[in-house]
Amino acid sequence: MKRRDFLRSSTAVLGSGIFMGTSLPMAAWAEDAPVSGGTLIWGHSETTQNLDMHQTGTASSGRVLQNIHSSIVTVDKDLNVIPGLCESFEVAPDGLSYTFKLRPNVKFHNGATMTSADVKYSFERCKDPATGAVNFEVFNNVAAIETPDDLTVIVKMSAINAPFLSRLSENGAGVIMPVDSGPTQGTNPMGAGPFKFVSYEVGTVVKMARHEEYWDGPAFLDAVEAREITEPTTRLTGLRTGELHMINDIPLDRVGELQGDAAVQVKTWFPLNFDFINMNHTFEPFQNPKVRVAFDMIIDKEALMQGALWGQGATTPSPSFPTSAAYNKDLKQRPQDIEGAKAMLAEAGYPEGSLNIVFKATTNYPYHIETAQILVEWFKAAGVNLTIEQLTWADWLSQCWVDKDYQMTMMNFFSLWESDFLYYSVWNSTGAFNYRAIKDPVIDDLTAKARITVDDAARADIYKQVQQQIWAESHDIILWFRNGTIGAQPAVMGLDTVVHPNGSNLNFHKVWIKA
Amino acid sequence: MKDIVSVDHLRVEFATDGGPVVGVEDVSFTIAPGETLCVVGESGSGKSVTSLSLMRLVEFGGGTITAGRLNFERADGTMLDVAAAPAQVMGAVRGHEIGMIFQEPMTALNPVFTIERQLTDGLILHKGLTQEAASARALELLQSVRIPEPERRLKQYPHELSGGMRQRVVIAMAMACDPKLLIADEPTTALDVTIQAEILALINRLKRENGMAVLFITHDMAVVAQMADRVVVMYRGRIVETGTVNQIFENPKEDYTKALLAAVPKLGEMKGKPAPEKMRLIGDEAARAAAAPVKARVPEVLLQVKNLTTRFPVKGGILRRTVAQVHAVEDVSFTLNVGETLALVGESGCGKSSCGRSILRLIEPTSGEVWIGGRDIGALNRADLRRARADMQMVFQDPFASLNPYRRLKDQVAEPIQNFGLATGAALEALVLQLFDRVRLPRDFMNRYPHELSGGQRQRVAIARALAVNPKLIVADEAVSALDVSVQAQVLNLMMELQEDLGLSYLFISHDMAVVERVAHHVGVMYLGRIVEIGPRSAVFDSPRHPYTQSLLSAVPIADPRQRRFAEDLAFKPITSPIFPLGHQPAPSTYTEVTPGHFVLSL
Amino acid sequence: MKRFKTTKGMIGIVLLSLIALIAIFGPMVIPPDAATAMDMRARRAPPSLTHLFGTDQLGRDLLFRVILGTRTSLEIAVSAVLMSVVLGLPLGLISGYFGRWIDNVLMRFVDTLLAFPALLLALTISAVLGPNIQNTIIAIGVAFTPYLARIIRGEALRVAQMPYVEAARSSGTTDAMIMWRHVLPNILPAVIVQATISLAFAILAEAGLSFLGLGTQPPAASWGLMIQASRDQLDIAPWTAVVPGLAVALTVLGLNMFGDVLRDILDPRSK
Amino acid sequence: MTYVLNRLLSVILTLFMITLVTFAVTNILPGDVAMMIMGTQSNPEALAGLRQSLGLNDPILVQYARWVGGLVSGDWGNSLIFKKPILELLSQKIVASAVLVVMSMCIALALAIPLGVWAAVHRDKWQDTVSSSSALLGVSLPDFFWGIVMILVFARWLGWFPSSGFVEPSVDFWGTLQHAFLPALALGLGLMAHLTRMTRSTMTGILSQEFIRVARAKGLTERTVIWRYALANAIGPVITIAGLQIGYLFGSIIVMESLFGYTGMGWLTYQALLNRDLPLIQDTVFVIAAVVMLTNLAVDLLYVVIDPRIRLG
Repeated sequence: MKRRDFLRSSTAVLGSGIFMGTSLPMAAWAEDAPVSGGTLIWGHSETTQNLDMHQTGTASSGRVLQNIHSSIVTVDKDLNVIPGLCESFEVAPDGLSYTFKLRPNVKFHNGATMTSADVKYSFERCKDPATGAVNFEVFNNVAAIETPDDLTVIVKMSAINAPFLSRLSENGAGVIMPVDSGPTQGTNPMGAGPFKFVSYEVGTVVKMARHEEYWDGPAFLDAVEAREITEPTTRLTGLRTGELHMINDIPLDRVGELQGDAAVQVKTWFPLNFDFINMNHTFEPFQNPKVRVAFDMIIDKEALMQGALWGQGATTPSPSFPTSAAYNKDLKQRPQDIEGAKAMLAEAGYPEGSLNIVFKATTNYPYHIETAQILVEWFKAAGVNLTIEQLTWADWLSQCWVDKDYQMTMMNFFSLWESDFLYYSVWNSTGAFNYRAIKDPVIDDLTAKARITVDDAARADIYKQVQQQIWAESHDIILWFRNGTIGAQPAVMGLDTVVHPNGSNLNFHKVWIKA
Repeated sequence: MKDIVSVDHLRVEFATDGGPVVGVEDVSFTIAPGETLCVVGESGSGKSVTSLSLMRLVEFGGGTITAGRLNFERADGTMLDVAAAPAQVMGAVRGHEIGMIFQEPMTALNPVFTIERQLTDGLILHKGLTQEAASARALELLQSVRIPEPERRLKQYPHELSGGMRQRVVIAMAMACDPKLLIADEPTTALDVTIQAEILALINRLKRENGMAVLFITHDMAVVAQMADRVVVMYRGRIVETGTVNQIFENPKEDYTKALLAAVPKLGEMKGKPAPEKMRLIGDEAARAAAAPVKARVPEVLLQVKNLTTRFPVKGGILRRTVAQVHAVEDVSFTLNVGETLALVGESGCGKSSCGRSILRLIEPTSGEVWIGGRDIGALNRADLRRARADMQMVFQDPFASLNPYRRLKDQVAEPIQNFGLATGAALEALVLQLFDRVRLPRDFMNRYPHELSGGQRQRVAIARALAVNPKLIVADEAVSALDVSVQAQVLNLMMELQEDLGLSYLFISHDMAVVERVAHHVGVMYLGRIVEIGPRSAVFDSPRHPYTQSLLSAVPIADPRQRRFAEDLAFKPITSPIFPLGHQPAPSTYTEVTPGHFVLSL
Repeated sequence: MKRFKTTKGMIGIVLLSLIALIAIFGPMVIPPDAATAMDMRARRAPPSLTHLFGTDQLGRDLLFRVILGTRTSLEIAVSAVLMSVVLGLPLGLISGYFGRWIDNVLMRFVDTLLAFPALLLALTISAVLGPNIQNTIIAIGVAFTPYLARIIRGEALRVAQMPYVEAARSSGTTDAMIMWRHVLPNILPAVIVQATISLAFAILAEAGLSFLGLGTQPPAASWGLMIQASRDQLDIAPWTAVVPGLAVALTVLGLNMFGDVLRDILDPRSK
Repeated sequence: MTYVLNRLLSVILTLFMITLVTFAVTNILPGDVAMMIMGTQSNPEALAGLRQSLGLNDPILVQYARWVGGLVSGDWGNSLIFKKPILELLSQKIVASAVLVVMSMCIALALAIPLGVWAAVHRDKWQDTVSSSSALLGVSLPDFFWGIVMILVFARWLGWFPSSGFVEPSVDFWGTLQHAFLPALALGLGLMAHLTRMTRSTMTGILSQEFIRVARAKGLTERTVIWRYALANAIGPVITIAGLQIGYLFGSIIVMESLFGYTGMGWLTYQALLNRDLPLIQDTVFVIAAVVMLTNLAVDLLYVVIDPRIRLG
């Protein structure tokens, strides 16, 4: 259950993962021609919960179900929305209707051919609150879904919803299920993806077999077995003993060790998510920007990243996706200056030894605990007494996220969010994810202005200003982007195709095993 | 005739926390074939160590034979020095050529194996019999020890048999391979008197029929008198005196033997004496005064028990409802006068202890009245009862268990005084001091803990504790049963002396007829919860009327080798169960007065 | 045999005194902050002259951490066990002494606690009361209570049957006084032996709880927390487990040996 | 028979109390499953919707009544995170745990009995100390430590057993046993200490009894005396104590099953707890409590079979 990332959400612009590197035992593998056959045994780091793609919010389930379902639209490596199960899509000039032309002869796992009725069914099922779909609000503005013919779907909106397409490309909302398959999706998920669902033993294994009639050509692998092994040491052992072909989420402290091991290949990519330190703005000392800036100055981000992530990441002053236009390249993180911080704290009325802060960190992310421990030492040097409270994931969610009952904490989010969604929901005073209770009129104005700014370059500029403001006021302390990791046997091929552009999902369509 | 056993200067040491301790030293004796040698002594005399050495079982108790020879004539006529024999040879001798029976029939059999298995495994091992042949022989053995329904017994487990039957099985086991020597280590000590008589008779018969030699270990001079051909008297690990049974009993040479014999009450020796008499103690200052009879005072009723009935529920069923009742005390009535002793006698399970406890309301009687000094104890509420307890105290059987091991003696003696707020501080201290003097315990014992005292000393503490609140009545429940004879005599004398001085009344509960004859003014014989016969001691002992009293008296061994009673097989009527279904209404006890004051339960 | 027992007891006493000394004076003797100071160039360094017991994943010296952890671990274990004794003693004593329906009611209650997963209890306590040392003590103490209550009940039941209890009752001693003067002293040795065993389990229980975030909060050190932290690095840095593990093992061994001696000391019979 | 019914009644009573306590405790726990499903994507509106669709908004008493009513009528509800009928989940997982628990108990007994007997025979000698010290070592480090050591030694270095996972016994029983072995061994080591201690003290008591002397007096060899006569008597009490450890084992499997990816009741309970899947927590806790108590009952009955004294009493 550790390191659960919640990818579901919302958004739009999807960026391609930047592959940091693959350590390979053999240089020539890429030249081999793919062969068909074999069962890939994957040591999955998390437990698959609900098999219903609409109802599932966790990255863990999505990572598996991604192989069973196909989405109506998806993203390419440059994070452009591209057709998936549709051949083309078109947005009306008024932005109030979307027309999808479906691919002909797309076969579901049950042999049926996909029609517009299936699309209408899937969208409506997701929209219906009774379904309990986690992405239901994607369809909030959908007024009607029309199916003039078998291969045409027209979605009518009651109001403009610019990120609609981007959010459809998220795996939860855009997947197409056969008509009336809803009630059995939870036990027997069915879609038009490259692999058919075979069986699931709760907590043990999900078995999938190749879907021969996959619209994009059958996969190489006969089958994929996703064995659920949540304990990192155990998972690593399984890879080492050869019981597993592949594992995801190598513990960060072990990546270096595995990269030096000729018997396995290690793939890391960047970025998986970003981490930031949160200060509760309702907590009196943190209402003073000087205190927040001083706190930022106490932290040596690079050393912290080396310490907590074992170098498996890169520091950043901005949470925007590193290749996105909105990323403010002029911004630099404050260097560590403990004496300066002390002075600034004293100036703010908090002389040495007068600040006692509780830092709540969740055991769900062990590297958060390590981060906190390193922070304690620096803060001590700066005359701030930091004490750690470890919380289980459930407790963190209820205390920090929902009840805002904390002084200082840290969290991570996916890096791939569309800027509006990211900056509005996280930093706008009315944002849904503003669990720090930040109230900055500058940011409120900027994020509102961006929403009505049509020009992309101008919009990107506004977001750069938002980043500047976050940094200047030190509302949060943005730390770094963290890497994603995969380890595999040398015989596993096509690993560079396995990571979905969203950085979390794994797709085995083009993976093969060398004999 | 060649001796089958000759023990020569045996010395056994035990490794203890404080270094090696000598168990027995310089022990020599012989046993001739067909002879019964009794080794007699009080606790700690080394008699058991001697017998265990002969089997080399002493090693399992941490002992080592450090000197001496233990010659045993084997079946093939060769002499074996048991002290030096290798383990395998001992394995072949044990249970095969030497059989042994132990004291505790209740624990001597393995509770999870059938009787058959325990009887046959020795036969299979030593005689190489097949299972069938061994089973057949086992049946024969059970028949020879006269167990009723022997076929059924074979398939049973030990707990399904009574104590007497178990001891018969143990004897059968010991006899299985026709040993030339039978070692019996206190074989009847834990048994009721009638069963003891049966077992002693059985051993005598088997010895006669098989021509076995018997090494009989006991502390009971009366049993020695009944069983022995020759006697070895042991004291503190050494032999004091050896001789034929008649020599020992009629012409003892050593002082210790004389003292031992003097302390043993002989059944029938009080014939014609009107009042209890103190025990004879050799060489004791107090003993001289002891000759005087303990006279009762002017009759004045202290305790009156009317139709006392105590039943224990037997629970069962889903709702833990009472499904049956143990009729522990059934319609018992008697009176006890001031300054007198009433003895309740009977065998285990007859209800004598329950009767005593019911009177004190340590267990709640079902019905009946108990009047002490004009007060109905049964009608008192909790607080009043607690206050009334000052008048009635109890002395328990086991001096080891009746004192709290974690409290100083003076605190334990002082506790009743504190309970009733009779004295505090210096006055309390002085009172406790007096009590220690009264029971003739050295004053420096006050600060000691119970484990530092011997059994007799502890029982004195228990008596001091009972005396602390000046009670009128003391219920003495087997108060001297666990003590060695000489100590028993001292404690009995103390009790009688206190009675004389303080006018105490005793309800003396005992199974020992000889002791009762000595100390009681009146005797009640209990059987299945009822008093079957009650009256003045002389009347009950000299002319018993009830068949049960008669059989009980006939079973008591007499410490006189000239009055042997157990030559022939004996079979007494087994005691039936006192458990009755719910609602069972037994007939009231009605008595016939045969002579003035002597009542016999109407049959 | 005597000598053997005495030697064993002496070893136990020496071990425990040593551990107690470390617990009391250790934190004063070691340089301040030595146990939390990190050396990022020496992460997971094996034992060497600079770091006698090696370092952990953050380059902290394990010798200093294990010394600092001694006090925390013992504090937690001793307080938790004391708490379970304080709660379990009256429960078990009353249940065993009075028997009948009181016993029935109390033992059903204890059964309920026994069958109830300690983990759920710990999670609830940590979620509702917050993760800190006091609440860890409460969690462990409450979880241990039913076991202790059961053992005490058994002992009380045994002692309540003893003739000296009947003797006390027959001489007018009240139930409360009987329990205090006669039952309690006689069950105390068994309670103490059980408590010494429980101490070992309490030290380990803290390790389990730190997995859930309850227990000692880092960067403070406790043996349990250290063992817990070694979980993911056992194959590459075994010393991170061995060092605190050895500390627990020696304590348990010492307690066990001392337990026997203590029983003798308490028993007037052995004087 | 009445004895059995009696015990059964007290078991039912305790189970009822367990339902009360469990329900109370789980409802005190802050956070709920809706929050866990939504995670950091949750906002008040979405949470409210999900809670409604999960039926979390009913009054507490209604929920309790529905739960207990369901337990009795066989409708055990659905797991909110796995979206499966709980009864189905439980019936699968309980088999896995049963295999594990039985196996670890067997391993623990197989180690503890000889060690305990050895110590009892050589009481207060060096053998006794060796026995108790080695047993103590087992409890000086937590279960998970031994679990990881097992994985490293037997799976990684020796390669004798699979490092993790679980195979349905109905599919491959031998495979189930293989997968259960390492966690069972790790659990067994933890259990062993206590059982060794109890075996030692039970045997010490038995060896001092008269019938042992009688057996020796019959000329039986020491081996027969100890391993047949004495042990036959010790086995009942030792098994009873072992049975009482079932509760402790069900606590330990929570950690051990998660470590080995051996997905039984312990794992399921842990998932339920971490995800605040209240129906699943309540049902698993109830089942574990029931299993623990029924095993204790079964052990008592087994004791009756082993010990003839109780059989007819």
